Amino acid sequence: MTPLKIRIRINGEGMRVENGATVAALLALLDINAVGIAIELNREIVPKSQYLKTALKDNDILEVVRMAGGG
Amino acid sequence: MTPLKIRIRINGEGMRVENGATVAALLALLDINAVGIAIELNREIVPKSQYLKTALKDNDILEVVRMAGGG
Amino acid sequence: MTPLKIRIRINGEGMRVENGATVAALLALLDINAVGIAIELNREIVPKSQYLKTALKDNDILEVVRMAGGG
Amino acid sequence: MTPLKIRIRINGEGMRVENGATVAALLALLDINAVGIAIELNREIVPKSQYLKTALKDNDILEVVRMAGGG
Amino acid sequence: MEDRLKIGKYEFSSRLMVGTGKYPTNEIMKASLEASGAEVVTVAIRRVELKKGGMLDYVDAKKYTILPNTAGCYTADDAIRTARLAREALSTELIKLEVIGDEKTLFPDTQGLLEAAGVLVKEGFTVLPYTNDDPITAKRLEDAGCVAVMPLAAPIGSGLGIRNPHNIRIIIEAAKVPVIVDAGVGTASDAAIAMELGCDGILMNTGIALAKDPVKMALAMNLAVKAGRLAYNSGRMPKKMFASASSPAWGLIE
Amino acid sequence: MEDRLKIGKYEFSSRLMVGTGKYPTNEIMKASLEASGAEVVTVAIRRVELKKGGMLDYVDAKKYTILPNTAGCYTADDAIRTARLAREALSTELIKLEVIGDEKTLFPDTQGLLEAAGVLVKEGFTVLPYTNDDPITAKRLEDAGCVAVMPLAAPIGSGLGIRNPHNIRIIIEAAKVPVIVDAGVGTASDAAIAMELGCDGILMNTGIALAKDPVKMALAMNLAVKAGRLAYNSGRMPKKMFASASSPAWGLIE
Amino acid sequence: MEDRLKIGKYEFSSRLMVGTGKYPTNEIMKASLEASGAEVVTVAIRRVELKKGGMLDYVDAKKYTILPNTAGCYTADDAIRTARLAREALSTELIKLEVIGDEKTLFPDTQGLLEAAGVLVKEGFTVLPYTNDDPITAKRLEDAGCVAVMPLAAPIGSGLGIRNPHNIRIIIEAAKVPVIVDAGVGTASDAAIAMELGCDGILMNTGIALAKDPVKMALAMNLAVKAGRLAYNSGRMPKKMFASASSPAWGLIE
Amino acid sequence: MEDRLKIGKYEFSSRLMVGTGKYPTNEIMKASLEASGAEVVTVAIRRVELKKGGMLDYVDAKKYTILPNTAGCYTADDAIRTARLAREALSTELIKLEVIGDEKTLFPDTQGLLEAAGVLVKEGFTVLPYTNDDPITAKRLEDAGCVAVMPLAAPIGSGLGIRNPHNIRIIIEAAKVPVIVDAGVGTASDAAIAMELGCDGILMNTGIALAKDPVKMALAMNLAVKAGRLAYNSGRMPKKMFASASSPAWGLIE
Repeated sequence: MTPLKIRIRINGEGMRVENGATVAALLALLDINAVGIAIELNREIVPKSQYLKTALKDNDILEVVRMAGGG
Repeated sequence: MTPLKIRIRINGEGMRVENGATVAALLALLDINAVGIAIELNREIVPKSQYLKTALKDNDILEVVRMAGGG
Repeated sequence: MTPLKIRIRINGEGMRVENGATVAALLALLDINAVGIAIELNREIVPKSQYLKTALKDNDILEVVRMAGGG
Repeated sequence: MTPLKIRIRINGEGMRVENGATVAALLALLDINAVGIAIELNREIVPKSQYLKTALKDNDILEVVRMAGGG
Repeated sequence: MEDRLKIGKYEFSSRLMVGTGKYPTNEIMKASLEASGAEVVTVAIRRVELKKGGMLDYVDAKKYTILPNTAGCYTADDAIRTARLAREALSTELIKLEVIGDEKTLFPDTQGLLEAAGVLVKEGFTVLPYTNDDPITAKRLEDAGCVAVMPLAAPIGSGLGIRNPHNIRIIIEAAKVPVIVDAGVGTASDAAIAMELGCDGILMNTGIALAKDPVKMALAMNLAVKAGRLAYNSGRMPKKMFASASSPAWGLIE
Repeated sequence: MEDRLKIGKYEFSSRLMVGTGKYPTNEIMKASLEASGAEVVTVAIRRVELKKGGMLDYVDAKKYTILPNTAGCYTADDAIRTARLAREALSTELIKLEVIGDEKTLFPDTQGLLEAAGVLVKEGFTVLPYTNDDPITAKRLEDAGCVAVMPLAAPIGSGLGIRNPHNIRIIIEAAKVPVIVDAGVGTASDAAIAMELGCDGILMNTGIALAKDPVKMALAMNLAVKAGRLAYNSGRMPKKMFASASSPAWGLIE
Repeated sequence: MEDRLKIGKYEFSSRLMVGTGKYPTNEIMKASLEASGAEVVTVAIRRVELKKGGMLDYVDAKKYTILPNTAGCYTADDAIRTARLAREALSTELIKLEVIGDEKTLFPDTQGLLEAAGVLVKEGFTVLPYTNDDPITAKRLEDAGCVAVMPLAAPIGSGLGIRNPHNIRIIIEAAKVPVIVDAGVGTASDAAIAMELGCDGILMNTGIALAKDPVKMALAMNLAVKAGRLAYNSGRMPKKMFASASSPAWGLIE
Repeated sequence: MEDRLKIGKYEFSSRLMVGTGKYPTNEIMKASLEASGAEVVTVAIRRVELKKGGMLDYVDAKKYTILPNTAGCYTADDAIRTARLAREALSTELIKLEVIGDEKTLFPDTQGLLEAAGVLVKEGFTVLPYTNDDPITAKRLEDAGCVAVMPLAAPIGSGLGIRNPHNIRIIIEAAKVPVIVDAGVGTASDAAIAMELGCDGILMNTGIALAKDPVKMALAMNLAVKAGRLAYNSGRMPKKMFASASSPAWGLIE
């Protein structure tokens, strides 16, 4: 039986999302604007064109980054 | 008997001029523009207003200076 | 009438001594060893040979110095 | 048939020596004192104890070094 | 003015690049960038904070060439990963490559740096490596395909100025790519000295951001970089042990 | 900009004063003065040459404040005499007072200098004395009524930059009149360093005139003086022995 | 005196190590070694010349600890091979490891150096690596098992003194093994400065060998190393911006 | 050793002179003088305190040449008076002449100094004047009959070392009497640098007395002065921008 929720880690924090939720859905959920960000899913970069197509699986690890002040 | 010519030194060089010649006459003779110069006559400055009135005497020593490039 | 005591200043401090006391007597009084010192009496140096012969007068000013640590 | 002479290189220079000559014999031939030297035979160091036992072969390459002034 | 800075396929009028960290406020940062005259602006790559807004709006990506860095990376792997994320996030193949060796000095780990530079150049990045002032490493980075080398003047954030002008000069003489002094510039004269040595440009952050008046210091740096470059190009007078009069020796009164 | 230089009753926007000696040509001099942004220009006083024309036309007395000097004078008397001639010739009570002690160093004879300064101040001159970097002499000159003190950075024409920043700093701390570094500035960073120490201005000649490209160097000096002043006013970051990251320590990927 | 230098299992009274190259004659070298007070003497490893005698007799192996170097090696492999030959020739496991990066600077190739150090330490060598003044590399060398680190003061044979005291100081603070400054010391004060920074010793060659009078300079270096070490141990007075009288403020005549 | 210091009619083996102020205890002072190797020892002249014993016993007048100073005098008159008292008290015509200009810097008042020097020389004193690093003043002092000139390295008690080696060098080149650096030497390398510049000797006090371990520092200074002098006499190697191998270029394995 497929679980309703899966566990993922995003930027070091644990989270539960709908099974089968896409990257795009996750961003929407977290209110993260896709402009200017990059996403690593299990150490592989997910191109922006794949956000809608990439479904999350249990234990996925994501890094979502953007620029910050720095020198 | 008054001599016709007197001996003066100007800027280190000896010269003979008419007896009774004024500073103004000397400048004219030497084609020196009075603008921007200063004249010392026997170590005393001659103001510009006195050029016409100051007669030279035998053995007078003059320094005539103007500005030059310098730092 | 000659006073019994006179007032002197030594090294900035006021003092009373016998009228006619010599420099030598003063040193003895103050227990100052004459070796290695120099004495100015009213701005004039008193040679060591004159300590016994130099009598103090009222209002005399003395400086008695010796060496001290310095660089 | 075994050749009488073989070709070796020592310190960059070509040389012919008796076939079967030992390292020790070579040093003697070149008048090189074994004290303070080290020998590489075909990139392997030959311990001093092996000088008498190590026979040279055709095309052997030797480096014989010692200390020199340096900083 | 024709004395432009060429880095890889890029070309700039300004020889000053500035960072975006440590400013008292984003408004002061924005005004400082403006005053500095910089065309290249460095940024770090960090996790999106799940709540607050970023500084993105304060750095106008249309106005500036954004140069992301890999600050905070202590291994070649982390630096490579960060560079790839930066490329994806900012749509630029430019990367200021940092592989840090030590928390106290923030000096580069040159081995890791060379390794990461090799990988990233092969992946098509335009690599500007933050390195130490070792001429051998600088040459190896150039040989690895970096478009510039960026030796440090002094530790990041130290403001000590060029600690070893001799090495920087040796790097410049040997380099065929631009040499950009990165890190350690604390005041305007430090910048002028770097440019007079023959550096092609300077990258700085703390020197501006931590001045009491960052905007004023940004302008000072802007002018100092230009002054130093002009002085370098104008061919300074030779130094002399003794004096030489600037007023004439002739014509003195007697 | 309100950060103006006040010397006696005079006031200037530019903190750079330049000399007019040793330029390759008068045209280059003119262009260099222009590029320098200077408002005060120094000149020497020399005998009229009974033949050739002077440089007068090249220095526009309407544009610049002319500051005659007493260069070449080795005694207080000669300097005083030259100052009086300068006043008469140029209708200015401004005088850059030099009493030279020695041909090799062109260092001032501070005794003669103090003597001449005292006399000239009493005669109503506005005296700007060229002095060495001795704080005691600087103070005496101020006490004598000089409107500024002008310590040397290094020997005239040497281009060695500030040999003793420590003394210059002590002079600045004690002075109630402007401190103008005079002589020895060789390149732009020298000028920036002087201004960052807190000098009120710089007077130079050879550093510009003997550069390979004087006009370009004049512009470099113009910018460097401004950069140094701005840096001084902006309050530089503190120096640190070790590093301090300019990119955030938080938000690193793992 | 108990302030001895410990390097691995070795222990020395003298903190000065000297090279044996470039002396005018072998006799002068011998006298210079004597005057220097050195206990450790470096030598190169070179091919036996098939004719002339060597300098072996001039360096008394009973008197000095011989430290062979791998000078002239541009790869880790060559350095390793030379180290092995040195061990065989001189019956010592001591090796001054040099892997040179570049002919012009003779700066080390730190990658090759780290590689060779790792191999040689495993083979039982007591490795003293000649390195640059990069604190990260110094730490890696220590971690690799080197018994000391030997950062350069300046290029070999340049005589420029410590170009970057700041980095040397950082290396010293972080090191748990002795730090020996190697290369670039040109005169006695350079040596004193190095020791006052806290270096454990100094290795030099050209500074002595190319002085006009090498024996006298050897003695100068001997004394300077001791002076610098004593000064370091004695805890110097704090620096002050202003004066502080050494004679009493009291007891002045009036 | 023949390299002796000649000052007027005096001659010394040691080139280090030391003061006697500011030591933690008289015993430490005594041991420090011993360790320094000094033959000349400076003392101040102060009022006899009507109670406590002096330090006289600690400075053995048979062992040392006592050089009294006029420290604390702010006018020529006070200095002259103090010199006369010193002569009377200590039976010496030697005087270290100080006329102080300012409490904060303790820099000399060179006008007062020249005046006092003139008077004292005429009275038969052997005058060693404490002066600033102005070459003109140094020459005037020599012309006035001083047997040596003693320019300061830095403010008395500051420990900053030679602030302006350029001026000290100019003084040395022009002087026909010994040049003794007086004041400002803080550590051993400062002393070595002064001697390498060509100074004939050094006078110091605070550098030793305020070290944590004065006796050790006194020995350091003793050795450093010797090291610097030897280095000066031995003719240092020329400085080079690039490297020059100390090991042979020939004989490398292949």
